[in-house]
Amino acid sequence: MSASTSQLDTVERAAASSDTPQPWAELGLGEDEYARIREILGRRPTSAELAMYSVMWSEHCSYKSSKVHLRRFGDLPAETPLGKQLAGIGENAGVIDIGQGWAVTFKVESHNHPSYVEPYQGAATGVGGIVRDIMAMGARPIAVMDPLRFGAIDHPDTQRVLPGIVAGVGGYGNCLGLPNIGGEVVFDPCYQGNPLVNALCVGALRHEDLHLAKATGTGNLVVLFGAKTGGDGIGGVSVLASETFDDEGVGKRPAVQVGDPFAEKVLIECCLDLYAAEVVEGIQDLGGAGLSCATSELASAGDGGMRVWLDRVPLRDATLRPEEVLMSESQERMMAVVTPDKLDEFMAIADRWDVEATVVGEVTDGTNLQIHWGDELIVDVPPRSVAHDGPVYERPLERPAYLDGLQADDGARLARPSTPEDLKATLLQLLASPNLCDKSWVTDQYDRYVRGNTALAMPDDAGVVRVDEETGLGVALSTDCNSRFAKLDPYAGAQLALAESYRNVATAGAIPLAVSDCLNFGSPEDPGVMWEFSEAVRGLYDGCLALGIPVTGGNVSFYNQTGETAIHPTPVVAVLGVMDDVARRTPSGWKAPGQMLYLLGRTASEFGGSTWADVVHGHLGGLPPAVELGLERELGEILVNASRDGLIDAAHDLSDGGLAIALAEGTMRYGAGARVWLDEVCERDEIDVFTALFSESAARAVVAVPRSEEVRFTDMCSARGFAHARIGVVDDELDGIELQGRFSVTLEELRHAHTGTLPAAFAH
Amino acid sequence: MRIGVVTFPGSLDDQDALRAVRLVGAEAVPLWHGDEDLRGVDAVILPGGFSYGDYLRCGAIARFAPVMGALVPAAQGGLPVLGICNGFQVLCESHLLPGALIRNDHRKFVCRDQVLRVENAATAWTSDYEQGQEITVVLKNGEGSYVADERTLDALEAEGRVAFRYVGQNPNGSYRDIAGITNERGNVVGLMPHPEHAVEEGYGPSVDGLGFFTSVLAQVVRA
Amino acid sequence: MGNVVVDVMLKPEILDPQGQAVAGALPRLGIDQFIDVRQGKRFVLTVDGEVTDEVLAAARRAAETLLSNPVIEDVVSVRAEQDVEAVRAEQDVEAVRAEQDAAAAESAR
Amino acid sequence: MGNVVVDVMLKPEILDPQGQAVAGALPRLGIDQFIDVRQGKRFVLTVDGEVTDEVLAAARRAAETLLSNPVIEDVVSVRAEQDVEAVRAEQDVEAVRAEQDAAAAESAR
Ligand SMILES: Nc1ncnc2c1ncn2[C@@H]1O[C@H](COP(=O)(O)OP(=O)(O)O)[C@@H](O)[C@H]1O
Ligand SMILES: [Mg+2]
Repeated sequence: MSASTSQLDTVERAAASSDTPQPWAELGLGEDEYARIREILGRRPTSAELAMYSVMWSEHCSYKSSKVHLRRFGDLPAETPLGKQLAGIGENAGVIDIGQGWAVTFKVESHNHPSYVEPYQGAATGVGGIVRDIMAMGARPIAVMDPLRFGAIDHPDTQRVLPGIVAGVGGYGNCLGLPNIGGEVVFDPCYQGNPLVNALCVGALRHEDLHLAKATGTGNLVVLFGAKTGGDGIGGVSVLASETFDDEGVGKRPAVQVGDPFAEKVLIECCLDLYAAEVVEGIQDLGGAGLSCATSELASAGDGGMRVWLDRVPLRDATLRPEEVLMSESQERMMAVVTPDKLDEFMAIADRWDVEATVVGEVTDGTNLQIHWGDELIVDVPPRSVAHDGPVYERPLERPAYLDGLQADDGARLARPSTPEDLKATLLQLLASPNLCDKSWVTDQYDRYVRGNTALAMPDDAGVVRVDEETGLGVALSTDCNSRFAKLDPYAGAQLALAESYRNVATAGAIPLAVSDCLNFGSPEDPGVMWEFSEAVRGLYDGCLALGIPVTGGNVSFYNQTGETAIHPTPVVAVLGVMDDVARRTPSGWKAPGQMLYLLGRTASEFGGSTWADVVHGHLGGLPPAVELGLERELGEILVNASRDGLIDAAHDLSDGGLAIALAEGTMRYGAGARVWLDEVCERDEIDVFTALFSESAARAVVAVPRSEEVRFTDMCSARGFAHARIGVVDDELDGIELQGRFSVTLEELRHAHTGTLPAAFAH
Repeated sequence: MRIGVVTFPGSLDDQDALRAVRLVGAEAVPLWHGDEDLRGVDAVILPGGFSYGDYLRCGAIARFAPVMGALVPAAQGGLPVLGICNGFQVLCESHLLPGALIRNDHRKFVCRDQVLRVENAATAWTSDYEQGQEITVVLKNGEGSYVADERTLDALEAEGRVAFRYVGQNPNGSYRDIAGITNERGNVVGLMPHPEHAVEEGYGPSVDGLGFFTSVLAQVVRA
Repeated sequence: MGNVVVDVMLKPEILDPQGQAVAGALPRLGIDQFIDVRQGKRFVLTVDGEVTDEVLAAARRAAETLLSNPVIEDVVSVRAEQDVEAVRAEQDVEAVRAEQDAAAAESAR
Repeated sequence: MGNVVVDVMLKPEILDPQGQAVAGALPRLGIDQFIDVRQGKRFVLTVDGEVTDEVLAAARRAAETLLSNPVIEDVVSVRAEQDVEAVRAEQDVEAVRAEQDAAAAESAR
């Protein structure tokens, strides 16, 4: 190895030079944290150890501000409506049983900041990272989703980042051969300078293929495989190098990681062949904090120690220092624990896929993680202290003072449309608004068909993919969050996100089973933000308890703010559901003439945080719609049972924009028109037509019922005492929607309003 | 009846092509890019995907894979070969078909349900369609714009070798709305859209793609 | 270590959407001098040693077989980087001319 | 009409999957001299007139803002095509040298 050992900060040297000043503050460590490291080690850390602790104890890796709150999720019953979780929070991703010997694993993660700096690569590597998490559970990744948030549609920042982010999500996922089955595109000025790029991956596995990230078995080998290690994403540790490096060398280290989806595709196939050959004891992906994280987590979760020969790591850039090799976030790498007798077979499989694999360490019977560089020992630490026993903070919380004023400003004064013409104009205005408009300019850049198992994707309510080709067993997924609701009330906002996602999955006909989340917030050092965070977690916890589904994993992204201003709290919630046969899934639009449209649920005048208030009046205030999870659960059961028993042919949940938007989308989906009457509903719920059309009350859906099943369907609703009202009939002779006694709107008018917005904003 | 599907590193729709072959009752035979061996199959499909990442030009590197050493002479000798999307690009790079595929004129990847007109229902892969029949299959690619010089285009038209044309708006800037072409003999066919994504009720826009696979079945049985 | 530079451009008669997109975007940045833009590829091939004639011949073979598709592309040039470097240092036409003169004077000595 | 050539390459420390793919494929063609390949972009900007200093300045501005992404790429050079042409005609190092000598002799006259 070319490294001149004279400059190396070895364990021996650290022990002998306790007073040497170290750049802990520049590395983001607090004084007490540095002191704690010294106490753990009984000496000062070496540069490499300092680098490791600093990144593993960072907010991103250690969850030090969120841990006390997230612990709640661990108190939820570790059971889904179908049975025990096979792996939960704390693993790379949660794993749940979906029956017939199959399991699925899914998780959402954020890649917000990198995507702001370099939109294409930031988004691409965001997809790459979450896919490796899923692979690390022993699963084959089967689909991805991408909840995205941007600033105002016409803001220059949005113009800069959106095309790159969308191209990056597509560029990586398409090349990986993973269908993109859904996501979100939301615009709000609060995300200017801080777009959110969340990425979800779902994978499928047989129960016996479950793999965990732990290094056990003394003498077992630690194999690094995949791409070579370069200087990617190690900007932060350059302060360490600056002691030993000339400034030029340091400046050359890129903070941006570039993804190679082809390398990852090959890595996926290679991993699956390795699992099938049963040559892997433990496996871990390399993501944030690279080798530091992978080695310490594997060792920490195991029962012994680990020895690593860092200088054996294949490098793309020979000038990297050991600390940098430890810290590098080069993409498309995995680490496996392999028994010596299976190494040859392991290597042969890697070779077949042209994947470079190198033994870089071994499991020992010691207690420490020991990392060598040539003949020198440069890291000697208890792995738990790095990976799992990081600092935990109880950050101060304070309900923001502005909230009372915000909630009091309930929008009652906002002028409401009353004439038929105004109602129609409002409908078209909302349909064309950036958050409700057709998203196909984005989603057409994603392959939704690859692998041939996609049963539903955009623009339907949930993505649905087949898992088992023999039986049609499959899963449905949706991600949702209305951050305007969360801004008004983070507790209710998180529950509304959960409720919407749950409802979307049930609308497709799947039984909701489990939750993953991505909690995007401002700075945890701001007590107001921290309060929002704790409220959102509390809301999610209570919500999951009420719905009887566990949180199986997720991700926290803090520091999403520009200057002092934080984004709206954005707890993105993903719900996964299961279907015995996805061929039975319920689409979100109607086709068959004569089918009756039913509105399920009751409507109240709820316009706090609504799309109408936003689009028409630029107003945010009041309280979000009331959440009643008991009702959501009943609605879910009705939708799932009706789908299973063939009582409905289409279903669309009601959310942003209310009934008016659901009717318009259901009509535009296949072009079959609908005749609609709302007088009975207005009378029953004591509301006006405007409220019936645009209120955003929760726990509602509209369904299309074949005439022959009408009695059975209404009996089912009545038996449960669930509000249902016949509001229309599908009529394919009719052009668009006729709202009786009010207005008619043609398909062309609807489509024109709906489809023009994104192309006008981005197609140049 | 054995139909082979080649897997290159980075192939994505190989499983889908194998499934389509099974659905029409043929034996699906996986072929490996590194083997100079066609395992005695009666027809070969080069599937969609991003072989070798498609980094240089789509299909450019796959063209030099060992399996192509066996495939090219076999195709020249009359073996039915279908190139779908990336497979079409490989066929053009290998000069089994004329022309080339370049970046879409709008410079974006596009995935959508696409109507095609079958312009030549006499090839090994289209005989189960009617001349002029319109079918709906899946289009998904970033570099699907078919280009060739005028002389080649005129020759293709004159010889009836334009096998498929896009109906409605041209999705990618392909010259003369060309979606797929065939060689003189009609055994080698390449197209950008994906018939293998339209073979099962519920998992694609239609089942219009089945005709490709039933056609070749009939062809080989006849032969 | 030496480098060979291979330049490949789309044939003039082939549509170049990327170049067109650049051409369309430049005026929006207030750069309106350019009436056309074409985008091509530049490869830098590195050898562990000098750029000999054999190396250049190998690069030319790579350029013709793999790096370009003759149906749509032209290999514009294949040359040793040092020759490119001679030009690269220059920042504009004037400077290049001056340098050439100087070089000429030098080699005439 | 005049052309300006802008060469853009990924920064050396940034992963270049495209170049790697080429590097991996060359040996399969029996071309095994090259230990590394990097792939970049080459833009040809056309002006309706001469390549003046202002045109070069505009091209340089285009290169820095639109044609390259400074986070991951370097603008390797921006120059008038005639200067490139001077080199392009050459097919190998020897020929370039001879030409340079000739040019030198010429300009020394
Ligand atoms: N970024 C995205 N990626 C993939 N699909 C998306 C994206 N944004 C929106 N979609 C899809 O477009 C459709 C409409 O989105 P949205 O209106 O947010 O749905 P909903 O209100 O039912 O949650 C859904 O099918 C959704 O999954
Ligand atoms: Mg929905």
